[in-house]
Amino acid sequence: MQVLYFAWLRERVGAAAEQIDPEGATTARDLIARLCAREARYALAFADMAAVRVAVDQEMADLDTPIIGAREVAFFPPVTGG
Amino acid sequence: MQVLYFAWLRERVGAAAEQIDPEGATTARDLIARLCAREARYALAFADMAAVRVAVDQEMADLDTPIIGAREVAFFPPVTGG
Amino acid sequence: MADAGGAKVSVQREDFDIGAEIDRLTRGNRDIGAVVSFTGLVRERAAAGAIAAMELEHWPGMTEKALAAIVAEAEARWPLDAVRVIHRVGPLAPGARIVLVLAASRHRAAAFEAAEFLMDYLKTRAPFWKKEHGPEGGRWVDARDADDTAAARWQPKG
Amino acid sequence: MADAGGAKVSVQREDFDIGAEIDRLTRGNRDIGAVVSFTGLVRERAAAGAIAAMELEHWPGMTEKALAAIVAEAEARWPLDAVRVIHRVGPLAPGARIVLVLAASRHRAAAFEAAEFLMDYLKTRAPFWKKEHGPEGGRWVDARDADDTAAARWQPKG
Repeated sequence: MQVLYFAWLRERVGAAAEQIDPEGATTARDLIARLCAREARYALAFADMAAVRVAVDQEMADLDTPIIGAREVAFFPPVTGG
Repeated sequence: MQVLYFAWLRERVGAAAEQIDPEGATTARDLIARLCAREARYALAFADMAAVRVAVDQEMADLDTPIIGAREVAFFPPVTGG
Repeated sequence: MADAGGAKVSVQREDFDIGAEIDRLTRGNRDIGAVVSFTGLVRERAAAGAIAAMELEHWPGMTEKALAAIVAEAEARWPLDAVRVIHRVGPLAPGARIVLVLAASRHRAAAFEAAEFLMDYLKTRAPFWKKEHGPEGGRWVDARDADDTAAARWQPKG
Repeated sequence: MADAGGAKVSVQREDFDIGAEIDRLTRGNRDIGAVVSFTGLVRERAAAGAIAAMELEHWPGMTEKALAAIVAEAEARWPLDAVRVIHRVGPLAPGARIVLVLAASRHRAAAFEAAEFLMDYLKTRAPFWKKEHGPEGGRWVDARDADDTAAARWQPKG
């Protein structure tokens, strides 16, 4: 599964995109929990879950949206364009 | 007293500006009544009083505003700029 | 609160350059975060059919005074960094620009509201009159109730 | 309902020319009576002090899709003759233009409302992130509650 990170999530994870084995994670929240358990950089990046937004296969989603079968999951902070 | 007319009031009166002796008229409404009694072109111009707006000495006014001592009275239809 | 210089209000026969006016308004003021422009154009299809030309009559002297009063009112109501109003007079062809209103502020809410207010008050308080010329001759444009309604929303309630 | 041609949405590093964009949008359509533009600029004074530069990050591909969806929603809600959205990305200096939104319609109410809607939705739904660079280093801009409030007013009540 392709996982994307933007803005300070990208900086803290240290990557804009990664191929990640979801290891059976069923939701975005579940995937984050597995990543945080795996490496400290994820625990740092996802320390404030209230500031984390999710898109699954380029559709805006929430942390409890199912990700089984998804090709791409993106994590990013609230948007600040305009 | 200087009297100004704009838009279709100007066209119907046949003048943009006139020096008029107010003959003791105390309000704009009173002045109009005297003009209408004087010549048919005024009666035509002021036939629809609901569509007549007034300014006295370049301040927006209404038909019953006193005009005694005024230097200038202007008559015009509702504005349509912009 | 003041703009960098130049007139805030112009009544003129000549066309205007929207981009150049915005540049002039914002140049040198890096506190401005938002600029809203409104441009009014002569529509070819009027209430009474296609028009060949429009004539804008105004009251020289009084027009500028009325526009300046409307600008002052907007500046009193919103935290504006700059304001600009240009209104053309004389003959105008379909598609021609009639009016430009610009409002610049730190944030967009004030700029949007001030620009709408300026247009609503200009439409109902500035002494301009439009005459449309079509195949059946000239016709003075009627005032729209919708414009009075729009202007009334800025009055204190109650 | 369609504009005369050309993209409705652009995400680009280059600056844009507001006057030229308005001309392109209105050319050949003499039913347009009102054009509203919103231009967003980089403010020098940010929440954390003076900034030397701003960096605009976005999500290529998804950004254009999000903006196109916002434009389609505006076109469904208001009788628009033309719409245009340009958003810059990459490094931007204080005073630089960031975003342009244009809405053209027969009358001004639709043009004003659509432009405000486009900005409110763009601010809360399009994947852009601003990073300010100042004397104390880089700082990601926080989302503003006021933007969520502004966007919420376009949702159905109740």
